[in-house]
Amino acid sequence: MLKINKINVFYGNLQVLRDVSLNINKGEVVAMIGANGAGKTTIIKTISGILKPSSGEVLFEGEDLTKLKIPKITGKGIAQCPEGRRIFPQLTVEENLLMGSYTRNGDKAGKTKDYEWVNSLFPILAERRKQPAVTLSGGEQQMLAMGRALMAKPKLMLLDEPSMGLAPMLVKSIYDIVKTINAEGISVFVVEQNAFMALNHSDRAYVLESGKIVLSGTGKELLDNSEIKNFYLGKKVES
Amino acid sequence: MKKNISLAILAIVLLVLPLLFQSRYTQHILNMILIYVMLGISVNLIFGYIGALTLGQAAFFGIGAYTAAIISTKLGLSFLPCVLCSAVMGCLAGFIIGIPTLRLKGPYFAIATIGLNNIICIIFLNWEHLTGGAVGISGIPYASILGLQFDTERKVYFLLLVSVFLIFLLYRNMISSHYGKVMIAVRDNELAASAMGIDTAKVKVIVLAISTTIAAIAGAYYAHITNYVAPDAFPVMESITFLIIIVLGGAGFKYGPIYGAVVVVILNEYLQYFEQFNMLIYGVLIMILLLFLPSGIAGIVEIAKAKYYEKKKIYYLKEVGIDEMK
Amino acid sequence: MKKIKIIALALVSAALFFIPNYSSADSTIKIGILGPMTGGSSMMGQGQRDGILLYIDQINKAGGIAGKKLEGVVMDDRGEVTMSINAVKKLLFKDEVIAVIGTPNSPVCLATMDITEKEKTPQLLMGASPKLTEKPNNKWFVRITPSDVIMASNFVDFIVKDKGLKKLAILHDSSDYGKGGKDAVLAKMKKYGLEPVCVESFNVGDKDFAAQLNKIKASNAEAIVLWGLYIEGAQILTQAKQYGVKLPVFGSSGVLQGAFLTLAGAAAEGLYIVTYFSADNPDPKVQKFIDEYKSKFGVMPTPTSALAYDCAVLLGDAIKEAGTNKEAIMAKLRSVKNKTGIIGKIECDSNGQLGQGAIIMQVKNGKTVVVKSM
Amino acid sequence: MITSLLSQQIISGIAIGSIYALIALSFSLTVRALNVIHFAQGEFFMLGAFGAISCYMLLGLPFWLAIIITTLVVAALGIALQWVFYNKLWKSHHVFLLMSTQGTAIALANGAMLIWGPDAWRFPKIFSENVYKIGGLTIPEEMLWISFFAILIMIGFNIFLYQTKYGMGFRAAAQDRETAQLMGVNLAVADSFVFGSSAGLGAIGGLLIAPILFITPYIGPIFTIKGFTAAILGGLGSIQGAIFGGFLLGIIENIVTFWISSTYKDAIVFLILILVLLIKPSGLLQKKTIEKV
Repeated sequence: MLKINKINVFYGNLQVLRDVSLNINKGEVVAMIGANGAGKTTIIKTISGILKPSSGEVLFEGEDLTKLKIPKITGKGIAQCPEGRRIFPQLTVEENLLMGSYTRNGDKAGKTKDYEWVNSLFPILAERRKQPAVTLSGGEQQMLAMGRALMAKPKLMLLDEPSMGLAPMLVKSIYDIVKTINAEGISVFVVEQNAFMALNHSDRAYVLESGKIVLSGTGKELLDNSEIKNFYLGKKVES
Repeated sequence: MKKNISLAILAIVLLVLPLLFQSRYTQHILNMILIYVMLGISVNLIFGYIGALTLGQAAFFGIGAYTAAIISTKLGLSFLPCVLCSAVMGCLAGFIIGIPTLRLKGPYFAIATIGLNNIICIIFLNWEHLTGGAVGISGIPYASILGLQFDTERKVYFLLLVSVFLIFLLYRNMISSHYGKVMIAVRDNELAASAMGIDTAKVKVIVLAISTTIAAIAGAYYAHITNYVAPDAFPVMESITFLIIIVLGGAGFKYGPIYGAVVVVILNEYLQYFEQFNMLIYGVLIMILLLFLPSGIAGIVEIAKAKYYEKKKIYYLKEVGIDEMK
Repeated sequence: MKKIKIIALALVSAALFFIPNYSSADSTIKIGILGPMTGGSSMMGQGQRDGILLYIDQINKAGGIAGKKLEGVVMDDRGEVTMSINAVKKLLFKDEVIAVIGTPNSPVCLATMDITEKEKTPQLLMGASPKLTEKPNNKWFVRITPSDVIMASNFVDFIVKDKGLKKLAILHDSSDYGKGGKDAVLAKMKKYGLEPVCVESFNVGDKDFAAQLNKIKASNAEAIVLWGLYIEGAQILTQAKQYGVKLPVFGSSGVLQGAFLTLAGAAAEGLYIVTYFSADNPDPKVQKFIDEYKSKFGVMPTPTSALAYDCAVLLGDAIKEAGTNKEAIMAKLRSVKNKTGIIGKIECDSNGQLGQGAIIMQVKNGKTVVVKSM
Repeated sequence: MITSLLSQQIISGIAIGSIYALIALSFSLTVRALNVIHFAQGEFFMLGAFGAISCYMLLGLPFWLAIIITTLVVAALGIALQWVFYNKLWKSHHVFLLMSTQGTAIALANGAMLIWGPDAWRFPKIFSENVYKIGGLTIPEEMLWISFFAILIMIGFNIFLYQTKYGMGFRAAAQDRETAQLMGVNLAVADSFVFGSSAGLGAIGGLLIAPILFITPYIGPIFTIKGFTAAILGGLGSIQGAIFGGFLLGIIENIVTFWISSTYKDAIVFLILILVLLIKPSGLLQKKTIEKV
């Protein structure tokens, strides 16, 4: 469904991604783990078109995304839940959700249906419908960001650090929701520092180090990998 | 060492410059450039190195000019005490105004300084028995030190040159010292700077006071060179001109004020060709220059320098990084 | 790094060498025209320039002065003090003009008159502030504009003696012009033993005068003396009508400028103006000037054009008689006696004041008629 | 007596305040969406008035057509400036944009001087010159019309911004450009909308006041400064705040002139402005919003 072919990405003169290739199949949950600064967010930004690779291609259902403008890419069915949530603070919760369906012209019935569905996934959002989003707590904001992405009726959802800054309990419920979303047939690409959570909940995973993919395999395989245990899981396994 | 040699060469070139230009008009233009260099330095300190966007520097320029004018015409004090009084007034004004207003962020500080500049101009205009009202104060004597009168353009040039040189040295040492790094830290990330234990409010106020002192000194020179001060020499438009100088020259670069003052003063002289078209051309030129000088002339010089040494490192891109001030 | 600095310096020096030079043949006599060609007072500056150019054109068509053509060098001071100092130095040092005419802004006059004095070049000032002629040591200027003192004293005479109005409210703008006028009016009123019932000011560029008008309305004044410029003047009259202030208004010369009569429309009806130039003055000399000006520039001359034209005539006459010696020209200008220009009586007094005339006019049916001529 | 004088000052203040409100409104648009103080706002105002003069007086078009043409032309000018000059400066420090708008202001004012001459123009009255007298108070009818239009425009903008999808998208873009883009908001269109509508709105303001005030090419800066003073008093970036601030500024000016000093009127207004900035930078009308760190 999504196939990334040997992309190289630069920030100015600094190369952030080197020959990164990966693919995500329909209905999969794919994780990417890596340390801070490894270039995880850069991959997300390259897929969504904010950054353009200097070489390589990003194919989504056979179409090269690198030549498209950002709003077009969103329209293709790729929704993003950016790092740090990036909700619109002064918009109400409801408006934030509606922002997600911005590119869906017409299809009023579908939008209403999705809105109901998102509200049933996150009942708290329905409760706070008329509040400005800035008044929400961190976990609620994460839910809002995910709900907003779902409103785009995506085929692929990009999740950037969903567990950042959240209590372990909340992280777990967030990943439960990822599972629910995936069960609806939506592919999920999740980028995480919290390797244990991500690997546990994904079908396959990649490990990124200094802009290069160093390992890949199924979630289970990687969880058992000794290097991964040492570098990424460390204490988290014990806890 | 190398720096000092180039500085010495610069000093020698500047010293012989008036001998090359016999025209007194050109000498006058050189003097105007030097005054604007002083003002550029003062704006560069507060805007280029602290990041506080000031649109009221002309107020301090005016305070300095009026102080010198009043003291020399009413009390009959000579030039140097006048400059000293102006500097003290400028410094005081900087402190009084800086302490409350520097808390304001971004455009809010800019707006407060616009308001301030207008208030000061209204005071100049209406405190008649002190400032002479709308017609200002005329008959300010020429600067004189130890009986030497600076009454021709060339003499004034040397007086200004020495003063600008001293101010420039002070400014150079300040920004290349540890304190300069502190200033840049405050500019680039105030939160991080205060986390590092820097009293950012104090740094900002002190730099503003230094900057207003320099502006006030420039004002004292202005009063003694033009022999006349009036409220309409110090409007907000003049503050904007200072900012244009520093933005075109390169904000946050050591030599920015020099490049900017040269370009803006000479540009305005060339434009005299065009009679009533000159301001239209001036406006359009500013817009175009800003497009092509994204980090000012100094930025281009830095990039050229980097290329010259074939050291195209990120280091330079960072230094050219007024973009990063955002 | 050194290399780049040297290149930069070389460029700067080159730029300095090529600073515009208005060189021309020696067979011309250059006259500096210093005035605001741009900015808020550009209407005055452009009128000034055209008035002088009209005279230069006429003289050159008649063969010039002693075989030499006159040439006007226009310099834009933008109405700013700092710019005007650059501009006048350029006129003196670069163009080496024989005399400078300008400018209508009093602060700019004050900023430049010391410089022309030092360079021993005659300057014909056009500002109205009494401050200009309070410089007894400066012998290198004359001022053409009848000063506010002349205007105000004639006006107050007219108001108090002819009209019998004693309770006056003064409304003036906060510029040098308005304040100079206010002081002159106050001084003259004192001679009659009068105090104004109300003194109010406004800023050039203000759009709303409701508060000042309401205050005047509440002050039991019998008449308003208005010292300001035409845009504000027209607005004040319009708003006075709206707020029902029905007092007679006595306006200064600055009020009757540009498109004033069109701007104020019916609100200007009955207004008295003290001035030195009016397009409706039946004097054939004035009408001839207006015709020539209109045929050359296609617009009506402004009072500033008339002043500038008179300046140019006086200067031309002085050059005709004294040649190109600046000192002799200055002596001629300072000894002008008994002349009549477009602006009425011209005679130099000991302070360098040239224009002495004043006319009081009234707006009737959208036109001005001369009521009294001094 | 005192109360009737006071109420007369307030009414006169509202009258001039309605004009300030219109400019403050166009100011607020650029500030709220792009965080840019647009120094040429007053010049758009001036161009609107001159456009009306050209279309209506010189070309003889009907007034409604003059309004449409002028508004569209000035809005197009605003968008053109954005595309040619401002878009590229977007990535640099905001001072570049600020200085660029200042260059625009200088160029527009002097360009207008070259086209329409330095003299003032008067536009024929389109509103009635009636003056209502209610209980000793004087209320000019034309000011009622301007207040009416200012409020109408405010309501129109509010409906657009808060009731339509595109309005929501533009508000989102004002808060987080990158994320709004991810949601599918076309930033180029959003920016053009802001620049175009703020210029066009300025032009409408100019058209409306052309019959009341006299227009010169150099009228812009005064309106710019009054406009942003009003915008800040009400809360920079808020649409209702702009209207409120405009009326408030008019009232403050009149009361200060009447009871304190006409000489120091502007100084006192600026002092109030600075105090508002220091004490309540979000403006007198706005609730304090939590700042995003």
